[in-house]
Amino acid sequence: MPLDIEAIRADFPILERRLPNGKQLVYFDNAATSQKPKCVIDAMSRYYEEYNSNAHRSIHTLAGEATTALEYARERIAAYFGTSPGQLIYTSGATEGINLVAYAWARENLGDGDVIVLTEMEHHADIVPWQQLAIERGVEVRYVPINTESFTLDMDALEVAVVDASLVCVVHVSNVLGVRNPIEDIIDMSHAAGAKILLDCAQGAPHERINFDQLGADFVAISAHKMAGPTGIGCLLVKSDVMEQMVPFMTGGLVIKSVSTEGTTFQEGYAMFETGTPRIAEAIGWGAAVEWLDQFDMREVHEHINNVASWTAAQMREIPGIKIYGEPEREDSSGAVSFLHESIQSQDLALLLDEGGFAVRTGHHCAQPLMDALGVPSTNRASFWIYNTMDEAEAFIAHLQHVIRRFS
Amino acid sequence: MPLDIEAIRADFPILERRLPNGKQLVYFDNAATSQKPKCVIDAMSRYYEEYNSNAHRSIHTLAGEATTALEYARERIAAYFGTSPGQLIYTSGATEGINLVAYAWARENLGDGDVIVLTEMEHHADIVPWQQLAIERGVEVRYVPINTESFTLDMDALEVAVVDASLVCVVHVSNVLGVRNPIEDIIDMSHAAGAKILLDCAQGAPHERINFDQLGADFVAISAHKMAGPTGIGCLLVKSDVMEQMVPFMTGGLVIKSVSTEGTTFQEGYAMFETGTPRIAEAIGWGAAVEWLDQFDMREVHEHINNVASWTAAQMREIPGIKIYGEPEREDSSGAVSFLHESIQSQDLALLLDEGGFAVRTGHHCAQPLMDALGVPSTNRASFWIYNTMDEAEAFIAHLQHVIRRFS
Amino acid sequence: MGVLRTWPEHLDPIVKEFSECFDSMERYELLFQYAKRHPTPLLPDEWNDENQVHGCQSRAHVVCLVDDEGGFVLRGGADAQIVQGLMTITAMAVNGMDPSKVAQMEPDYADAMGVRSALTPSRANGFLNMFRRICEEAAMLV
Amino acid sequence: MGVLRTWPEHLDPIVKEFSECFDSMERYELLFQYAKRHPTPLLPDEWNDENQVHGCQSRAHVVCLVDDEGGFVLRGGADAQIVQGLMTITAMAVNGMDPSKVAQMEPDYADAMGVRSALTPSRANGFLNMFRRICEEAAMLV
Ligand SMILES: Cc1ncc(COP(=O)(O)O)c(C=O)c1O
Ligand SMILES: Cc1ncc(COP(=O)(O)O)c(C=O)c1O
Repeated sequence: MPLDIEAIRADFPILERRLPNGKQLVYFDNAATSQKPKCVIDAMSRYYEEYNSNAHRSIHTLAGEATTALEYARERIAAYFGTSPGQLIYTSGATEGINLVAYAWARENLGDGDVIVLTEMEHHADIVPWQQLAIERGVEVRYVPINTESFTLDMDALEVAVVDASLVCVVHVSNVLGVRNPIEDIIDMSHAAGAKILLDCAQGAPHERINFDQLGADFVAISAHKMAGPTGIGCLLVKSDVMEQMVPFMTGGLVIKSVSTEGTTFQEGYAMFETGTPRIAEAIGWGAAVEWLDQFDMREVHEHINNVASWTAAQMREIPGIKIYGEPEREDSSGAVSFLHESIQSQDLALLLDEGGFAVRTGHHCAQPLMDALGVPSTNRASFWIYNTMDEAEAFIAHLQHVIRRFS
Repeated sequence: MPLDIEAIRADFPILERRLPNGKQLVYFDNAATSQKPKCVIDAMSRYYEEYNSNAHRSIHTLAGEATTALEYARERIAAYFGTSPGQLIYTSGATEGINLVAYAWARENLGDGDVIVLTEMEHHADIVPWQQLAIERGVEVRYVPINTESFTLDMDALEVAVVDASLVCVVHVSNVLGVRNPIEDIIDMSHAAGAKILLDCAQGAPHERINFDQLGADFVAISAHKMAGPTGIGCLLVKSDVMEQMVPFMTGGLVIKSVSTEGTTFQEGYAMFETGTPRIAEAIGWGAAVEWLDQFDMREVHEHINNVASWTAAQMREIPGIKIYGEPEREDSSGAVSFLHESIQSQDLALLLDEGGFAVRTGHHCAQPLMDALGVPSTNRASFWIYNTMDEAEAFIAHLQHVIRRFS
Repeated sequence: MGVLRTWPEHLDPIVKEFSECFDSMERYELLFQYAKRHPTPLLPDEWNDENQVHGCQSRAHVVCLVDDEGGFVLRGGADAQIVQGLMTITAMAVNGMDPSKVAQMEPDYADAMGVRSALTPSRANGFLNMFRRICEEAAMLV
Repeated sequence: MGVLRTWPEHLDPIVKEFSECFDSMERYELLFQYAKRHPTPLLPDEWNDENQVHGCQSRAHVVCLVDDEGGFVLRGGADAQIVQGLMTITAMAVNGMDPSKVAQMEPDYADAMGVRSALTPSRANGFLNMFRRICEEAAMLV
């Protein structure tokens, strides 16, 4: 059964939105954050209106309902990612997930002489924590270059770089290029070299089903807000043997078994890493989001997004003066189309597109080393998701052509 | 104009709630988390339904609206706490706020020979991070005892303890005892000793107006969810000269000015400490919460809560076998009534109260050192807030008497 | 009380007694009474860390063993009367049983008694944690 | 265009020209045209870090000085044409003014032109950051 995009759109109240200038919103900034279906928004409101209560702490009815909903969400989310609830540590997003690896695992297990391998296409979230660790602990950080013709990782260079590495950190899908890296091979190569591997799946999780247990990566960082979930929550998935190597990071209530003035004994497993009042509404909202996503075959979703993105990219390549960074037409590309016009500066272009109702992202996309590699300070980026349509793409191309005619 | 409690109650949809057994909910677990007025729930839904977009990053209309709402929330919240937006660092709650002080300030500025002064009535959130620091950096942690007759801090002992301290960490209002500590004096004493002072205002902020600039504390940690705001957000307020002594903690997008493979230059001020996609909906929700609270005179709110709590405590003291931990009748007590019955174990009592619709908290309240000082493993705690009424308190006392008659 | 019931027949009168209670308050009252009648209570020196059931807000301890005839014996103690009452009834159910059968029991009698909903794990009061521990220990005694 | 206007009279025709545009696209077109007519453009070696306006997504630079007659001079350059167009109009407004008056200007002409709403600081395109920087530098030149 093919996806019924109109039915899907009907789940998203915001897609009805008209901008102050009267233009219908066309939301092509999905790699920055996705929109949320009504069921997700309602699940959170319902929590606050019917059973809001601090979880895990009290034994009254409301606390029971909140705790049950919270645990159910954990189970749903972990199952969605093909793993068990014990492997999932809630964070505020992918960024905090990566920082958690840096603080709770790497600071304890790496030091002078250890090598961390990154790639030039990492998001700042997967660069800066490692640079900080390098300063503090003397680890060496190595960058695998990209091939600026194919916009893919230089896999030969990666193969060399991982040989003596202790940790390999790779983005699953580039937020700028839409390129999907061959993570399965990279996991194998890293493990063969005896290195742990962290995947930044902030962009991958909204586009394909991640089966954590099958994949075999040691750490996977994910943000809810890019996959129909709310802001303020995400998770780090951790293999159980690796979780045992982790030490407490942020501490306080819940992470402890007992506290006295003499000292503290900690919980085991994920519970050691989730302190303070849980992100209750957020977890419930994310749980509703994966439940919503679960009704679809993500391969069909990917195909739909890829179709819209490929068509758009192909049209853009016909427009003189437009250069595309990435290969959105590749079958495994994820629906991000980064581009520049030779004479209309990216920020001007973004404002002119916005006048037509088209929301695209402009800037360095928190990937300055990649921008340096591409030799540009910024790009415009249209990024598509499940609810975007070919009609929207056509309207976009028409408006883009109009803008270029008028302003270049 | 006295508070119109019925009008206030009408703002909270959950207060209409009936439990599965048909009983009307009476929510006395406010120190764990408060309920949320409709305007807060709606502000978040409206964000997701009308202008959800990643803030600070794009320049399209929705991103502009989201960023404006986010910045407006920061201004409102900072103003509510009597300070400027630059002094406010968003965190996921008070716990993360205190951890931020431990990681970004204390780890950089304290070491062997430094003394951190805590009190026996701290919440685990204000104990465990310091015990961890003691293990890692060799600082000494000192506990100021409480007087178990008056349930107040031993101020003489505190005066001695702070003399050679580098940091003093004190809970503003105890979550177990409802006792308000003389924070103004403690700030003066700490500063006179040359120590920095951190206040854990998780419980204080819902009960009195905090004027950060006037107060003069160096750090103040607050959770939104205990003061009508959503889960998943809170803040750390930091004096500007102290903020300059802080180093980056969690890093990634937004906290940086620029990143290259050579290294990173960071933002200045609060922006150095807020990485990753912001808690956008949460900030907007909290902003709506302080706006809602701002219509009241918090002294009147305090008086109302104190009246209900005092009356309840006074009634309970008349019930044979009940012992109260704290002095809820004191004018500055905050509406938490901790108690135990001599023969009905606390968890049994909580379940029996729940049968009547009364939600109270049971356990060690994440304050085991305080429990040790009180010589009990746990207490029952009824905690009141702005929407609780004398009628609810009367019904509670009646049900408590009934339970005790039937089960002791 | 459909076909899928795992509790032994001799528990039926107790299950009936509970299910006929007027409301939860009455059921709690009954549990308080059962709490005093544990057939194989914990010995004083068995209130130790090793026997403690984790994840309970109240303190609960269990000791599982097999008697001379190969029958299961559950000794238990809890400071909360409601948990202790459930332990009593659980002991009444499983004492003398074959450990392999105990390992496969479900807490369905608590549902039938009408008390389970008040005792979900999220209510943190430990009945289910206790029950799970008993099944695990029984499995090891097979 | 009420009484509270801080821009000099000689800017009125430009304000009028913009306010009479059919829509924002037309206003942007006009800004692109003004971008090419900066009266006192930035010198090539002034495109340096020191002169950069922070908080802009585009690169924008300003140099503020006082000429021999004590009149304010704004040299500016931006890679984005919309920002550059606004710089041009700002320079047309302030060049020759007394620095003390420049320090007190408001970006009200942008409102009157009908472009401000598209250029709030949250849109991160730097017009207001640029404007604030100019006022600050003018204050220092008084
Ligand atoms: C006194 C006190 N400090 C800190 C906290 C921790 O707050 P949160 O769980 O919101 O981080 C609490 C909440 O339980 C508290 O009562
Ligand atoms: C590839 C990648 N990694 C990490 C992040 C950071 O995610 P978050 O801001 O949700 O923590 C993003 C989001 O912008 C991203 O695209």
